[in-house]
Amino acid sequence: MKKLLALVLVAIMALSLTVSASAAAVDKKTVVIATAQEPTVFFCQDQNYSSNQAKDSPVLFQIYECLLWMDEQGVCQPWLATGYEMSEDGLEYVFTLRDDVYFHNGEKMTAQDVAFTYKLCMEKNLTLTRNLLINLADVEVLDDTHVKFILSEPFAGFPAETSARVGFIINEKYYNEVGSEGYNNAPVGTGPYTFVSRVTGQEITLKAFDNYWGGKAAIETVIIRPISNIATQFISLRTGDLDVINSADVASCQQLTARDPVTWISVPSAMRVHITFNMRPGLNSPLEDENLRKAIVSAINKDDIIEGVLKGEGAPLDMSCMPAYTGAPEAGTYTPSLEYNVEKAKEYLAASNYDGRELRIICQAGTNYDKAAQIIQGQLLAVGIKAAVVATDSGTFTASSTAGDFEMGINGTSSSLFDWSSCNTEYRIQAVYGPAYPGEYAQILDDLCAQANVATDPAERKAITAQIITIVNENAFNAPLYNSTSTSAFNNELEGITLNPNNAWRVYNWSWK
Amino acid sequence: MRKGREKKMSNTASKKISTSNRKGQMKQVWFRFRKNKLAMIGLVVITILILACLSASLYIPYEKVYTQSIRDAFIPPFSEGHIFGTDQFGRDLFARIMYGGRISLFAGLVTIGIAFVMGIILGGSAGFFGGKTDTIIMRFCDILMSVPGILLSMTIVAALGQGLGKMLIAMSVSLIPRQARTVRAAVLTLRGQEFVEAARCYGTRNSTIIFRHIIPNVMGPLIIGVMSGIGGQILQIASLGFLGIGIAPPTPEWGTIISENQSNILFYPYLGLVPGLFIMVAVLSLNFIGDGLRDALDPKQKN
Amino acid sequence: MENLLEIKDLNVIYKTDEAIVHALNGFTLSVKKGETLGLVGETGAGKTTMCLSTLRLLPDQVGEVVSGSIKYRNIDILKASKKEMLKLRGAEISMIFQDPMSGLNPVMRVGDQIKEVLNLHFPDMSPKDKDARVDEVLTLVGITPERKDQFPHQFSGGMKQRVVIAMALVAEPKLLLADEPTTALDVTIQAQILALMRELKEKFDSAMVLVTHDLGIVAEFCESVAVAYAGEIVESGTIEQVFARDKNHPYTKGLFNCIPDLTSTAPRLTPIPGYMANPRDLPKGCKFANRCAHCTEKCMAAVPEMQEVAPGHFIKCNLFEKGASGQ
Amino acid sequence: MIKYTLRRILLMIPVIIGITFLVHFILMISPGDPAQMIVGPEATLEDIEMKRHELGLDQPQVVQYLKYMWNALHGDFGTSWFQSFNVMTEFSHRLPYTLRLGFLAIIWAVALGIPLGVISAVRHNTIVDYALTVLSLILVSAPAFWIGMMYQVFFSLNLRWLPASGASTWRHYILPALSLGGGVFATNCRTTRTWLLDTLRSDFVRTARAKGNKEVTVVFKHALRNSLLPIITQIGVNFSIIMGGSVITETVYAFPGIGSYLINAVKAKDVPIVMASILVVAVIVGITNLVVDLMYAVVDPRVQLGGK
Repeated sequence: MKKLLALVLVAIMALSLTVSASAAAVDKKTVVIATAQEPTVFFCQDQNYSSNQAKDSPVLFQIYECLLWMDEQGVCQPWLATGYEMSEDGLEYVFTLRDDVYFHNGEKMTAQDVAFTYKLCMEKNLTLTRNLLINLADVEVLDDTHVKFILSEPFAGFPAETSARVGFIINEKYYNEVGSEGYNNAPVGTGPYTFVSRVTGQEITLKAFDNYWGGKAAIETVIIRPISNIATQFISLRTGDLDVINSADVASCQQLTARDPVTWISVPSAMRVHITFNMRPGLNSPLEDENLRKAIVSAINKDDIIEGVLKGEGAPLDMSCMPAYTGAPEAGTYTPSLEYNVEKAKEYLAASNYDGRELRIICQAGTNYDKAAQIIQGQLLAVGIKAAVVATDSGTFTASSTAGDFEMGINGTSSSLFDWSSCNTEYRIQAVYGPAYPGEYAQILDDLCAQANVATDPAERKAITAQIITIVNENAFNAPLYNSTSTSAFNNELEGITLNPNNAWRVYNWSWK
Repeated sequence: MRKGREKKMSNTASKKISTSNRKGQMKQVWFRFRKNKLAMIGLVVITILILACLSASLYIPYEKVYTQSIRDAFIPPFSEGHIFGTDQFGRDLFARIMYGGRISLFAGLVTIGIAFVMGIILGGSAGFFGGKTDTIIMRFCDILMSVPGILLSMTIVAALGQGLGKMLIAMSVSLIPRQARTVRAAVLTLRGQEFVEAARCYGTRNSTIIFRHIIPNVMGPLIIGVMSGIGGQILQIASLGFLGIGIAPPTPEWGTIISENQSNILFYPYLGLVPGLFIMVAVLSLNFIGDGLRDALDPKQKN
Repeated sequence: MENLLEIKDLNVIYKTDEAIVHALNGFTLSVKKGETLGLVGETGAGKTTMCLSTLRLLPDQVGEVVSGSIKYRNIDILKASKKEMLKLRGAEISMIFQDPMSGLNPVMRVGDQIKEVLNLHFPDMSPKDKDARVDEVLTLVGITPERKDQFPHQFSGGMKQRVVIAMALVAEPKLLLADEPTTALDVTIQAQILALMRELKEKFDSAMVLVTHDLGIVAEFCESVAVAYAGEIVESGTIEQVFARDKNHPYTKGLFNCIPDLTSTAPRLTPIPGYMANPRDLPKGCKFANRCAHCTEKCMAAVPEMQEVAPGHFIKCNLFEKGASGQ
Repeated sequence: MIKYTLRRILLMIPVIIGITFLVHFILMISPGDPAQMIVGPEATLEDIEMKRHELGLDQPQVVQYLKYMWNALHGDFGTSWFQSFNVMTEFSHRLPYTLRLGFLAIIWAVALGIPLGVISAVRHNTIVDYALTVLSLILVSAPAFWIGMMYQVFFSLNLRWLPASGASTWRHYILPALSLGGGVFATNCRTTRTWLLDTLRSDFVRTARAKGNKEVTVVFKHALRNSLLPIITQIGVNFSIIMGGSVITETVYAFPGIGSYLINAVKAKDVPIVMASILVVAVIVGITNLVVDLMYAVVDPRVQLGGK
């Protein structure tokens, strides 16, 4: 009897295996997008729901909209606002809004909603306000279609702030009904897609918003699925279970063959990767020795790192800032960081008092920085500098970088504003652990950064930033590496897929061939 | 005449029998073990593997494990200079697997060693002394066994941070209760037997009873447990490596090699196949040996 | 009275990893209908192997019948089909094993184990009759029927052996092979069990082969006796002929010397010197040669012929050759 | 029976308290300050302090533990530190997936493992036996994630039979269940073979044959029935192996169970999630062990419950 049962079961298993499933027929109405981490937070105005740019933007940019939209080149284009004027003293900006915009719950968007959004953020999300709403003092409603932003000090990069995730316009009436948690669980925005449901760990479903002001979206349903395993992502893409992979792994993209129904694009992102040296006074870290730093910088072959980590898709940087950032110094107005030169590196090393001990390179395990650290370890070994890669989880990485128990740290910093302001934070005297640069340079850099923030005339701002970069590069205070890319792999039946430097994309522009 | 001959013959026979018996007993086990073809294959393969890994520094210079040349990344196996090809940073896969083997096998042995020793101490004392000590130790083992081993070691590694030493502790923690349980069960059955009562009668101290009488008899099931245990440990290190909390890169270890190249395995299957095969072959031969030993040491199994 | 069971010149070997063991070497034996035959011999003489071969239950891949024949009534056991054997076992021939402790299935109720025999061999019997039959046979062996729903571990050794006997006899077999049924029991229980078996034998008029190494039991319960040594029968005949002790095979004589005799004044029993022949490499001639006081060249050379010293009394020893003096 | 079950459940409570305290202790003594991690690098000292207070991290470890367990008793597993949603709602979504996958894996592993174990025991030392031995040892020796990947590449990429990830239709369950149940199938097969071989040699099996039973009845009704005890223990142990294995299989197949959820939480040291998962897993494993013990009495009359 038991043997009979076993045979029957084997037959069923075999039968179910042979059920041939042709690649899921391309359903013209839906697009399935895979992301490495599951988007879980959809309300940026409240500190408790501290949304993270990379993780949550796939959903945020479909259901919400800002006053301005940052295009591929990092230039802000009109979105919910048709335009803006800046006062002479640079302290006031008046935005004119569209008047045909409706929220998902049917309410009409007015200037009152815009003012409420920013005021709520300044009140409830201090961290994001400090980083993304620099110098913003107050917001005034002039009339239904005009709103005035008042700054405490002039800040050239302000317009870009309205395109960041802080600037997603929320509906005041709905917020007063449901509060932060309610808004997060069932968000209401003005975007082309409405939030339908989130099945934890499995998929998030968005539906096209019928009376979207720009006309109903071409693709009816958007499904976002979290798949952390890179191999699984690409298998599902090639079998047709997936249509798009958000921030796809470059190495795998390059292996895709013509036979696969898949293509991929890669756009320079706002992310710049560099090595920070630990020179904090009082920790007598070996990197206080300038020659050792110079030896390290000139021992690093950026092209090899880009080839190893991004398969050649990134661009080397000779300063710890992106040339395309607003306010970044023009080429030639600053001294670039030291070139890759093994002999020079050995000379600097000989001149330094390096005692041969192992320098710790900390980075986050399993990321591209982990790969870069391993390549750099090899390159430093070739010159005679011994280094050990300490790859840890994100928590320990933050803890050790704050506590200062590291010699070198590799990390990438991005800028949602695509503006010099994000580079500023590196050279300011940190609130948490005080000055990061030796001697009087800490104060000089701090002052220069303060000036850069307030300078309204772009040319004047570029001159200040050029000065900062020259000081940093001449003293080799850090080792700029490369500008990373944001990539996306997708079914070649899809068209209209574009990425902006912050890897934000809008399904609204996509359509099936 | 006959009586005399008979007595002499009987006591020489008995002496001959006893000595040959102990040697015979080991020879008997080896004889039955040798008969099991699979177990022999396992023994041969694992010895070759261990020797190859340990002597790796003789035929592969240590730097080859770390030297990178980004240009020749992903060279297919059996190309000149690289028997198993190269990984994503152009490092020679053969060197990494040979040196990696040291850590995988070494870690497997060490964790089993710790668990073996702790198992004997905890299990032995729990089984032998009984009463309060028994309940305390056993309840402690219940607690450790109430959650699957890998969850426990995963939490410990993630909490204490990565590092070979910490990982060895984390992995042996989930193994100690199992070994302690086996030892305790064996000790309980033996404690009741006459030869232990007899030993106690002529005043042997408890510790000698445990170590000279009970432990040798417990060796059988323990050794079987150890053999298959090592296999399990190698798998666990590899799994922790796959989950990203194993041995920190760039140190080579079989499991981490697979998880490092996880995204490339799709297009360069050899990066997943070769280390996977090494893990499987090592664990397979250990299981064969464990199987063979179980049949050899447990006479009842004779067909 | 024709023979119920005829075993002629049976050779059986066990193929173990180390070597080949010759369990039966030219084993000849016959049992008449309703006869109680005692089969005597040391351990390893092949008694159990004989029983297993008769039921064709030798362990597969290990036990093998090399030559010889076993005939039960008109069925040739060695050539019978599987189906025929299934009908035979338990109904025509049934067996009682030595160790009552492990003879019963520990997880099945005692009643069910007995009823299983009925289910197998009397499918058309109604369940009610079957239960009645089980109760009847249980009372017969001295167990109250209420206990039939209990499990083996709730019975003592003696009681378990009674259950095994009930199981063997419930289908009223024609031939009962009892392999040392009372060895594992103490003497008082032994007598009850044997008395019970004799009573049941008469009741069902079944033949019985009682395998034992206790000559006392044979003398008291059996009609005829066969003495086995190293896989063959060295002497067989009626109780009176063999126990008269005037003509016996040297081995039988040695066995008799081992029994304490109330009348004799000898201070010590005289054991048979030496050891049983090693079944792995048996001597060419008479297997008892190395222990026999009257051993001659002839004995060593070839296996002696079976001699009929009296009608029905056979002895396989050269001493009793026609014209030989017999000691 | 009921008295015994109640006693066992009461016995489970100290075990669960023990394991949760152990895990909480380990997580708390680990380096790195959770509050700092949550608030992120740009935060100021007051932000960190405010967060520490909010999460109650400034209280001693034991007090935090007791508070956590007290809330857990009332069904409030707290909110996840990094993803700020209620752990309980997350678990109620994810747990069914893990249990379904676990049961599916165990069912096919048992349904195939035991019969094949019987076959390899009955046909002892033949090619069938060797083949099954080698197959089951390979399944036990190969790392689960490696096998999972191989299935993915072979079944979904090359043959396009089955989807490689997700859990929306029943076909999504096949590959994860196959790779999760592989090791368990092998151990079932091995245990059944070893114990059945043992029972086939015992006397009552010979008695069963002597009664005239057909070989099939002898093997299944008598021999197998008697070796059910160790086989059931093995199934009980299997369940905790499956819970462990689900962490890996769910990561490979992006399966939305508590396994993949737990590994991310452990890496990010999201204490509420890790504590909740350990608690849930400990309860499940505890219950399965209890069920296995209760089945002992059903299977083997010699086992008296309470005499444990």
